Amino acid sequence: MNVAALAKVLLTSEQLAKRVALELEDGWLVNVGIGMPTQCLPFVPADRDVQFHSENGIIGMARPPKDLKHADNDLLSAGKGPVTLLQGGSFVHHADSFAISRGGRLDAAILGAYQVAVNGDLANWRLPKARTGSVGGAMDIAVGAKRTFAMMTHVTKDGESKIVNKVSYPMTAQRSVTKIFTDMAVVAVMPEGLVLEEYVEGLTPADVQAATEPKLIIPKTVKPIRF
Amino acid sequence: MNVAALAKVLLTSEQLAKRVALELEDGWLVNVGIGMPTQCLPFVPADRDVQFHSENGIIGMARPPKDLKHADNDLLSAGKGPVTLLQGGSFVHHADSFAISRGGRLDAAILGAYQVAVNGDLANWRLPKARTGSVGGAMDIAVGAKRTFAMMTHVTKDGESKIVNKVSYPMTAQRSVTKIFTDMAVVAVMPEGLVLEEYVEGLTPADVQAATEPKLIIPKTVKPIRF
Amino acid sequence: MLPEGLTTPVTARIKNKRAASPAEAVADVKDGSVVMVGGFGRGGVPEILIDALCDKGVKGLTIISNNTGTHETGIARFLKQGCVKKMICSFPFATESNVFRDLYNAGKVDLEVVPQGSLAERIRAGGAGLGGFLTPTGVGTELAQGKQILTVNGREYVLELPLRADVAIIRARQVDPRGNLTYRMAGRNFNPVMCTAADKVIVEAIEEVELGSLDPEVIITPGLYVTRYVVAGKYSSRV
Amino acid sequence: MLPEGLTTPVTARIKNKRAASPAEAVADVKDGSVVMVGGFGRGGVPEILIDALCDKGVKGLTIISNNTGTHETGIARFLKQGCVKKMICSFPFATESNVFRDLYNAGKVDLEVVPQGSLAERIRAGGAGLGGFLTPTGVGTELAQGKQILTVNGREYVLELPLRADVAIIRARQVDPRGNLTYRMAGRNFNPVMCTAADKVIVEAIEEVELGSLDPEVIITPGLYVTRYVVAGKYSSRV
Repeated sequence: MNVAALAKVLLTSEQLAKRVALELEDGWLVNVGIGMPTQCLPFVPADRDVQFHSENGIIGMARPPKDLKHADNDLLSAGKGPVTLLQGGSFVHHADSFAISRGGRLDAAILGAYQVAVNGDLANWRLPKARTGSVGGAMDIAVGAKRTFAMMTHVTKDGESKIVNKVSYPMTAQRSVTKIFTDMAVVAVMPEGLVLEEYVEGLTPADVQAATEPKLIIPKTVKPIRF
Repeated sequence: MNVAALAKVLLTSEQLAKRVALELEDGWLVNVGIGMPTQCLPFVPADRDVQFHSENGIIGMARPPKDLKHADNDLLSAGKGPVTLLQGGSFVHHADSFAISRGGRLDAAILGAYQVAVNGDLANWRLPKARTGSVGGAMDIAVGAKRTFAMMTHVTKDGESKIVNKVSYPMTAQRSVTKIFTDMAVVAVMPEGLVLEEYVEGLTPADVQAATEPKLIIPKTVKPIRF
Repeated sequence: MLPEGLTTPVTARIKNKRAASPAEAVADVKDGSVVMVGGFGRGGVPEILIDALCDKGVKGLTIISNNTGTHETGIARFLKQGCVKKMICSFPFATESNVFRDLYNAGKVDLEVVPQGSLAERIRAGGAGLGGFLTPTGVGTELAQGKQILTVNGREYVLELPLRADVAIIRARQVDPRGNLTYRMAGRNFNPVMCTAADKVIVEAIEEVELGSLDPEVIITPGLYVTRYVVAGKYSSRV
Repeated sequence: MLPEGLTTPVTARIKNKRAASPAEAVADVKDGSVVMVGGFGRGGVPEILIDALCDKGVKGLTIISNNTGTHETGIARFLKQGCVKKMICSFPFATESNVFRDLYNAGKVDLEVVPQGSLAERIRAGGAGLGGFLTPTGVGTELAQGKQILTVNGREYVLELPLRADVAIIRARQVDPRGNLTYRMAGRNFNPVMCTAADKVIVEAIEEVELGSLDPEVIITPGLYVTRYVVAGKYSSRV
């Protein structure tokens, strides 16, 4: 498939956000990382009670203020955008905020990624050529959440698979990713290997495999992505 | 001096509490241990602003309620007696309460003692013959306070010195006591040794030395205890 | 309360954490559980939940709590009913802890004594997902025996390990439907840290309030830690 | 507020912690100090005290703070004025951190990157008198290089050491004459833990209230940690 044709079938970042949001279950507490993950908030189905945790001590982070004149520097997301507080939410200081994530209280964390390996290793905090990077809360959150969802494009701009046999980018957290959501597929990280659960319409499971470095397990239950 | 004559000159526990209270300086935060130390509270001179910390998370612990019908199970001292809160006081949970003591924020702690050694070693938490004991917060407080004041009778019921060359009772905290207040004397624990600062009227410095196992340094400035 | 325009209302139905009775609240606590019990002396003790657990007749508990009960109340009730295999606490032998003293002297209950600050911090470490911490408390004492000693910047520290529990029973002042909690004066004590360190957190609160009626700034324990609660006012006036 | 009969009035004169001006508040901060600066992004940043320190012209600071400033404000002001020798932070290169990026690329400032949770916990450990703690964060990453790895119950942990500072500058909401503090929404962030871990704690509060007017249950930072304060309302409306 040529690049132009491929671009037409891949999920937009909004579609990807919708798909990830569908994965969040009623009653969950979820941390959303900076960037793409934040886009998931508005797409949680209205009948599900999902609370968002922001590393800067917000429990019950919600959508931006409807009137932006109410935006407040003391109520920003981790990505520094204005947000509101869900009724019944609360605030904690930074040490208590990270006690929540390291302590295993996050049902899920949604994080951007540069690379995810077959064993769940996550690389998302700095580019290999940079001298250093901005780690933020990624390491603490990936290591502590019950489920870590990686949310990313399937391949790099150069067409290289971001799902890899072994991460070559600097490590964020070992064996932490449980599911990978890309513009091409949903892939579960299982003890037996990577299981292709869903693929974008317009592609075949074989197309997804062709864009993916490690061998995928393709079960009979594999299906098109819905959102 | 015979026992009856001695009993007449020794400080009562109230007099001892008065003397220790005089040692507390304006602006200090002070932890008081269970038992005798609690008696110091009412004797702080009225013109000094001294705040008391209680290990159970009270900052600004004050005298018992004037009307005991207001006594409340949720406002008790470490020794479980009813207290009040000084205006401007606050409450913290137990981990934060001990962060205050270990973190060096207590200007002084007043603790009961079985034995204090020349080097400031403190034994106050269990008797040697007991299988175990009630340590409470003594170890954390003695190790963290800027100054640890031991408050005790000078000798045991059997007449043995509680100020010793080396503690034989189970250790509470090494090199922690900075000053010893007894019914007979005030003794500073200094790098050069134990310095007799004050002695009770009716005794001589030599009498105090006779009741004390280690050699005391007796400076020219030694004086009778006032309170 | 928050400034105008900064609150988003809840639209989804939220899970009901309120149990119908203390008996229902503790129904799934198993024999042999490790149970953290809030309170210090008589302050902030979850008496109603203790009673409910006793009535249920649970056995073989390991109890983590600062004290061992006051005469016949509090943890002494557990002890008297023979529910307890082991106590982990800082102050087992208060004058009023006669029930524990008798059982211990008769060899009928095990005991681990932990310095109070290390007890609180071990519970916090358990809740915070830490593998342990280095404390100056206890160095050179028998309570450091068998524990690793590490030297950092020339000072010796005891490596203390985290404590976690299967269940924590907690006494709070206010609770809202999320399980957000406030406490009452020194009744706060171990309760907030224990909420963070147990798989299941069961709360008795003096008062239940509506969602959104607690100022977000004054919530001490966020509801995410709370599994279920009962309202104590209905069952007892003990405060 | 407390129930009837449980408050004792203050009779002694209490020390005045209020500084006459931001300049006076920071007058004794020395060149070469380690300075913790509260705030996360633009929230809860002590802008007035940062400005006062810049105006004083202090040099050679080591700054501990989560970020490196927003365009020309916050810590970027320190950086631009050449006050900073080294940054210890978790997120140095936000889009809006252009001032830091340029200085770092020019080799004019040192940098230690610490995972955000470990940064907060190292500050807490510094305040709590601990010698360090074991965290699973960073195991197998370059941010654990040079740090001791300990295995506890079969799991690997990084030994992280405490952080302390000579001075912390803090942004609060309310302050009373004791220095008791409340915070404003997510402006809380690092401020309360930093209050515990510095020898000198200098606060700018939006509002000053009378002694006894803060409910003891809602005070987040007890005044014992606070050295002195200024009232921000008088100097700026930035919130």
